[in-house]
Parts: sequence; C-alpha cells; structure tokens
Amino acid sequence: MSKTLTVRYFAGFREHAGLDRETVSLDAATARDVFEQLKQRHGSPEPLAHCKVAINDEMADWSSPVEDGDTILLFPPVAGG
Amino acid sequence: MSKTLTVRYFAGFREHAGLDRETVSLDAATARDVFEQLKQRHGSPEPLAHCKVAINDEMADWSSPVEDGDTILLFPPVAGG
Amino acid sequence: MMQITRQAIRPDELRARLNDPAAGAYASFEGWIRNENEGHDVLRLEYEVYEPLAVTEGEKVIAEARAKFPILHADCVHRSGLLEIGECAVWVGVSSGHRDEAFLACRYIIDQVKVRLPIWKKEHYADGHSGWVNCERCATHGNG
Amino acid sequence: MMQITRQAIRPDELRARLNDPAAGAYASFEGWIRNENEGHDVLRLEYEVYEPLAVTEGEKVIAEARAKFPILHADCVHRSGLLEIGECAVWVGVSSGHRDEAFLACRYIIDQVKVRLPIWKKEHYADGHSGWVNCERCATHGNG
Repeated sequence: MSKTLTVRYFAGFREHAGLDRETVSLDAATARDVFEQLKQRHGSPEPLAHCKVAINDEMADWSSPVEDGDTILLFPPVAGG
Repeated sequence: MSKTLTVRYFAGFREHAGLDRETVSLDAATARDVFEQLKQRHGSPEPLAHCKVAINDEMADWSSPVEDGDTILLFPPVAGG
Repeated sequence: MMQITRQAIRPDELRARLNDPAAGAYASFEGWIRNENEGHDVLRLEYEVYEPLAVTEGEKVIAEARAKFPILHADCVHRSGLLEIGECAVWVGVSSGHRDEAFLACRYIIDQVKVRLPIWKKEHYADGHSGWVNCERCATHGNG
Repeated sequence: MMQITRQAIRPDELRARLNDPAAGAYASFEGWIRNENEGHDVLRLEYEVYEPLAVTEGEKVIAEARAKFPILHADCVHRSGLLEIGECAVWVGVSSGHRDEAFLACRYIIDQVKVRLPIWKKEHYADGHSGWVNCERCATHGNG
C-alpha cells in the first residue's frame, strides 16, 4: 500500500534534485526503500552507506519503518568541523 | 683531589639546607658524588632517582663529570603544570 | 551544551563557561578554515547545518563523553554560513580534574561531531569551481 | 616558543600567534589551579621556576614535538609566583594541518613540561600547612 511522505533534501542532494522538499507517494516499508526509490528518480550518485537518514527530526536507521505522513530527511555524506 | 664547587639549592632542597647556594670543597668525580655527599651533610630525604641535576646551566646526568669551578644545580622532584 | 551559530566563535568567552574550582585541566580543539584541501586552493567555505538535529545529536555526543570520561564540563559550538580562511569553524572545550580525561573527551567529541552531525561544507576554489566536501570516513584525507 | 611569566596567562592572545592560513586544526591545553589535591583543601599555589633552564628545556621539548609530528606552530607559557584557585598555571597551544598531530603534539608538550622543566609548586592548605608537591611520576596521582 502506498504511503504519502514528505521528503527533505540537504546540501548536495538538494542541488541534485533541484528542490529542497517534495511530497511523494511511495510503496516503501523502510527508510532504505525511500532512499533507493528516490535515488532512481533523481539519479543521485552517493552510496547509501555514506548517507544518513532522519524520520520526523529523529536520527534513524535505513531499516527503520516509515509510516504514512512521515517526514523523511535525506542527508548526503556529512562533513562537520 | 678536592674540587671547589658552587652548589645551588632549589625549592625543598633550599628550605631543607637553609641556604640557596654555598661554595664547597669536595672530593667528587661526578654529579652523583656531589649529590650523595651533600645529602649526608644536609640530610635531605629525596631519593636521587626522583631528582635532577644541572652543571653550569645545562641539564646533566648523575654520571656527568664535575670540574673545579663548576656550578652544580640540585633540583628536587619537579612538578610543573 | 551544543550550539550552532552564524557569528564568529569567541573561544575566550566559551572557555570561561567551563571554569570550576575543582578543574585542574582544560583541553580545547578548534577547526580552522585552511587555504588548501586535497591539492585544491580554497578561497572560502560555506557550512550548511540542519540545526534541530545538529543540536540534539551534538548534545548526545557530549552526554556520551561525560559517560565515558570523568569530566566536569564540556561544550561545543559549530558555525554555519560563509567562512573565510583562518576563521574558526568549530570549537570544543572540556574541563576536568586531571588532563587524561580532558584530552580524551575533547578528542571524542570532535571525532563524533565530524561524522555524526548533519553538517555539510562546500568549498569555493581559486579556479572558480566549488564542491561539497566528502565525509571524512569516505574521503582519503580528513580536514582539521 | 617557551615563556615564563609572572603575569596572568591570556590564552586568546597566545592563540592568535599560532594563526596560519595552512592550519586546519588547533589544540590547546591549560593547567588550572584546583581547590583540592590528594584529599587536601588547597587555598593557593606558589610556583618556583628556575627560569634559564626552564626556558631552554621547554624550547627543547617544543623542538622535539616539531620533529615527531608535522605541526605548524607550538608555544608554551608557564606561570611563576603565587596563584589563586582557578588561575591558569600553564598553557600549551599547537596549530597544524590536521587534528591528529595537533592533539598528539599538545599532549607530548604538556607531558614533558611537567616532568622535565625545573619548576616546583608549593601548595598552601586550608589547615594552615603547606608543602612542596611531589613529582607526577613519583606520586600516585598527578595534578592537571
């Protein structure tokens, strides 16, 4: 069953997708599913292992489940300091 | 043969000896000899292994030779910082 | 405490917040903007920070440092926005009874902050190009 | 550069001397006067420094740190005279390209300064007594 999700893009992801957020309807069970499906759509080159994800402003794992109405934050490789 | 040496005492050594320098005439070949002979005279309790010595304003070893006219600086255990 | 700021970082003021009569040691680290990265001449840097999560994740890192090492106080401040060469991008300060734990906690905090907080930097190069810096663990050489 | 001073140490001014456009990392350490040592309440501390040799030995330590680690700049300042609780007794600062060497060199310098420089400290206790502090390697617990 398809879920309605808000997806936010940061830094290189935002530039690559050409937008900083979008509402999508996806058949996704986990954060990993969201990443992979949007990677296909936007063609981002970053491997998942270098990226991070947050769900509703909490850091999450790629195996974390996503629910209808969630906001998914996709973080390209971080580089603080 | 006896040598005339100026000996300077610092911190606890100075307080223990009751003076900050003295000129002594000692039958001493090395800095170790100076330390041991003056330890007997002033009765300082510090073991040599915890102390340091300098000769004429250069850090030295206990095995360093002493010469007539040298200034020997006897340092009790240091504690900077 | 973890803070994100768009203002210049003032280590002297931040350090004073860590004073404690029981503190015998203070260790600090600063990341400065350098003029070169992996062979490219860098003119300036632009930090993008997702502040809500950078703060909560930074607070977690500081709490972990407190749990691992017997320290008294620890703070971290990270800049966001455009920075020039020589500017301070991140500051970490730790006070503790003795120096071992001050050094270890300070190192722990900066290491974790660099790889866990949602912060990105874009380098602007002398040749007119710019690029997002890869994460430290992904790249061959880290910065700072 | 190694300096001995009877004035308050000002880390913000000292830090500025280590600025370098090639520096991406800055690590510093400070030893602060704490109110307790090995179970005794400490009121203040008195540092005796044999300055000529403290300076040359400190310069040697800094030169060793430069030889061991690829750093850009390193300085150390140590107080002499009477210090109150909370005052800074010693400051070490190191700037370098990356943070590993800044931390390692900073740690090396403070460790060596504490055991090699002809510096002694007398603690004045709340009970009216005072005593020279034993060296760190001799005592069970070090300070700072």
